[in-house]
Amino acid sequence: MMGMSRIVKTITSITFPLIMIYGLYIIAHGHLTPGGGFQGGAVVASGCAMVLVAYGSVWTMGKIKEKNLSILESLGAIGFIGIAFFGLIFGLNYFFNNFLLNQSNLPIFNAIGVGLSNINTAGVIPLMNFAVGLKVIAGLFAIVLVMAYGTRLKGGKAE
Amino acid sequence: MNEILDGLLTHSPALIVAIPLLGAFLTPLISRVNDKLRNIFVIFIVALTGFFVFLLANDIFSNGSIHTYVFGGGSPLTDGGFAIRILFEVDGMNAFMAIIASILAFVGVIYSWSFMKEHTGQDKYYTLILLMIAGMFGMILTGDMFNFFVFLEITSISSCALIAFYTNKGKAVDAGFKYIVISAIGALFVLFAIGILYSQYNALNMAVLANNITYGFLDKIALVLLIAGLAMKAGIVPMHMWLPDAYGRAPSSVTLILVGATQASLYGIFRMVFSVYGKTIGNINASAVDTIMNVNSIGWILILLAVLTMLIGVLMALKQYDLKRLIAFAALAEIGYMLLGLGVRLASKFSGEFEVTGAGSTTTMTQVQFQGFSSAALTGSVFHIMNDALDIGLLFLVAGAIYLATKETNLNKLGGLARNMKYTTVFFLIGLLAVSGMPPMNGFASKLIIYESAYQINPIVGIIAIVCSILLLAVFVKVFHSVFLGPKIPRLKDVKEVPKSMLIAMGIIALIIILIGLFPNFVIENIVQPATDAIVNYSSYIGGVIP
Amino acid sequence: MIDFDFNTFIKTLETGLRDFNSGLWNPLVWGIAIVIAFLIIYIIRGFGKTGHKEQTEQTKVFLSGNPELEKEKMHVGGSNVYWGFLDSFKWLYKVLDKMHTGNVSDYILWFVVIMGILFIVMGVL
Amino acid sequence: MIYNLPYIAVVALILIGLFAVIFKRNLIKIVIGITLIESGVNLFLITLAYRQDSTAPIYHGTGSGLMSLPVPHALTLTSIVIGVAVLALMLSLVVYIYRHYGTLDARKIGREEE
Repeated sequence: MMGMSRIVKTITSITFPLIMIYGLYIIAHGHLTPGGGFQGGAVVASGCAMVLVAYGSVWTMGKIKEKNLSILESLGAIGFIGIAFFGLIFGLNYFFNNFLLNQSNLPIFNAIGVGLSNINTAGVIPLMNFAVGLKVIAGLFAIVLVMAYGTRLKGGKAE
Repeated sequence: MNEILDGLLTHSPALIVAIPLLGAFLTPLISRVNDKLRNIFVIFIVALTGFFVFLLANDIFSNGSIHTYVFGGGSPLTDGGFAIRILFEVDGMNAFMAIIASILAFVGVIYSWSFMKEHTGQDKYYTLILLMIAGMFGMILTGDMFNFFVFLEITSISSCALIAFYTNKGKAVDAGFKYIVISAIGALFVLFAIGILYSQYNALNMAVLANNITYGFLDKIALVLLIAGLAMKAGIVPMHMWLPDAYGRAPSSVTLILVGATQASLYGIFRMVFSVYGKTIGNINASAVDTIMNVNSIGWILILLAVLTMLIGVLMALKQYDLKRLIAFAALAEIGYMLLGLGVRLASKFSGEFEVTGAGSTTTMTQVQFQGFSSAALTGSVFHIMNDALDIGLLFLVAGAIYLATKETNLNKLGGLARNMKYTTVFFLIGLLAVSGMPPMNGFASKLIIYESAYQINPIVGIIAIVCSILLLAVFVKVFHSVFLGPKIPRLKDVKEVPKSMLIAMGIIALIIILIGLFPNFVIENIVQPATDAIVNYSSYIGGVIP
Repeated sequence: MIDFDFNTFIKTLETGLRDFNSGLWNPLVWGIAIVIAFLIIYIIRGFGKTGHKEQTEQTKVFLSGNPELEKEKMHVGGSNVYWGFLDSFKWLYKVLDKMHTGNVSDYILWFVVIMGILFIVMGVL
Repeated sequence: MIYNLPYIAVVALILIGLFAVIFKRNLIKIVIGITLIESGVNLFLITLAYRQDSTAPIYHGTGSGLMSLPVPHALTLTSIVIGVAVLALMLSLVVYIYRHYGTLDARKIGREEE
């Protein structure tokens, strides 16, 4: 897939940061408002997909390798499972235990629901949202990138 | 030391799923370091999972307890009896299935070491294998309907990607596509049924559902959707056509674990029928008279499907000339035996006049009961799940070994391998005897119970079961003759025995087969009978969550 | 731990005592019987005469007077083993082959058919 | 009648999806059929959550009163995520199939003798 015209590329460059911010906002506020890791991640990944369409898969593949994306994806998943394991390890609790809630060691995390603008109000849930968001961004973008790169046109014929 | 063990035991239901999941995501990172390290890591992860499975199973089978693990801690029920949390509920049947799954997973990973040595993309292969194992354990251990669906999908997505692992072969990709279409639709209908149940009882927890279920009109629809969707995933005729494609085209180590995944779907049917709908189907109070007709007709339909599964599986296997496809059809026939036990159990419910000895006086009253032989049928069926997984698994491993040694699975082009591959020949012989129900192998022990109980409900069904077993023997004698016997084919003169890790993997399964075959009663009394009692006893399953 | 009692360990699947009055099955007895059978076969085999002359009529393959083929061509391939069975059940295999179209749409069609049958049997429709 | 409309839509979506899967030859259309079934099931779950005159279940910023049930929303979300994974897998397999056989006709793939 080759890149598109200059108009498209310019508009993409302007809107790409806005989409990023919006997606990250949805990830960060997942526990307070509708949304969360997957939805925000999907928004960010669609922004990345827009860059892919505008600049072409060959250019994008030159900028970011699919291998690095899968490492990021693994890191996101490990973060999620790791937080779940921490719930098991700290304080003899249970798997997936919200161990940051109602405790005194890390006081910034222990309150619940004290306002719409505070994102540290649900224990581990925002952290899990970040992990899921990382995984979804990397995973979805890797899928789109690999598919676009694998089916790119070469001399008018699918390779 | 004991405290640590107790702590691990408490958390083992979650750890059994969580450890392979963590391992799956760590594998791509570790494989950047070293291939050998990654293989050792994967084997270690699976062995650790197996350790937790045996820890849990040992406790359950020796104490007869039910382990309930609530994710996030706390009580599964709110004050109003409203079920909110995801939980794993492990009784005898779950533990039994988990033992089978852990054996298959362990052997499959050991086998992969040499079998996959020359392929690229091994880090993805191991990641998917571990994901598939995690999904399989999740399906087996979960006590939550929606969680069951999620793990069903995890298993089918990862196994589909593994079936299409040989992407340079068109047929493998085709088989993978068929499998994902089948499993997506089957799982969606299961989800639809879960939605119907949720709409009525406001609960996703299996035990809470089982406590509240009334068997109304919508419940019947949900039961049909559950049975049909899971039966398609389990490969029951006539929804079996994906099975030979998928089993035949996948790498052998994957097929071994895929057998476990298929049986997890079969376990799903058992769990739905006997636990979630236990108050209707397992009920033997006088109030259950109205539903006998309905239960019997499901039972007879299942018997019919089972007989068809056996017959078509065996007849098609007789005709195949591709080794793995042939074994896949034989696996299909074996699934029929397990379904037969389930069908016999359901079809044998009846009501009649019984003399009840009360306090000092004997009165005659109408009661609902299961025929005596039906519990034996269920025992045989559950026992056969284990035997089938081992037998068919061993045969697939041998087929993979033959493929690795000769790069050929076509029976017409093979011959005389017994001279060069002695151990493989012995393992195939063991698998052959076991799968066709020859004494003294394990297949005979379970099949004998199924024959006898099926004969009790209808002689024709029992006879067909025996004939199918004989035909299975014929099928594998043909394979043995055309692959291992005969003169050396010139092209295969320099064939070597397969590497050690594959021999070890096959040896483990062969050893278990012989041990079970020699001491079937030990296995039945200590593992199979508790599992059968657990699945029949729906009230104790409910009691695991609702005190 | 699981109770280990040697008697229950040895006592095997005695179906005659279980739920049906039909026979007894003991794998250990069976195994001993197999070993004895092999011993008898081995003894009988020992009676055979060992003295024969190589490269004479005595070691030649006799195929009803037909000339002997090469060793490689004598092997019966997998497709030919049950030729008679397959040929006499041709009508059945025609039906079975028609069923297995290898087409994913037909798989789903069978699923819908089975679902319909189950609906009818359950009395929903 | 008007309250049953979502359920009628659910059944219609599932039936259309099944029709596409069973009677269409093109693999892409089969994939579309599966996603139609999936959206039917998702619509069913979402419909279950709705109570009359209820608002969205957000922790802050809503008045007191009836909220719709959040559990089916979570279920639907999970189901959508799974659906995305299945869709991606199916499409990449379709890409491979097209590369091998040069066709997307379901009746012409996987037929070659090995």
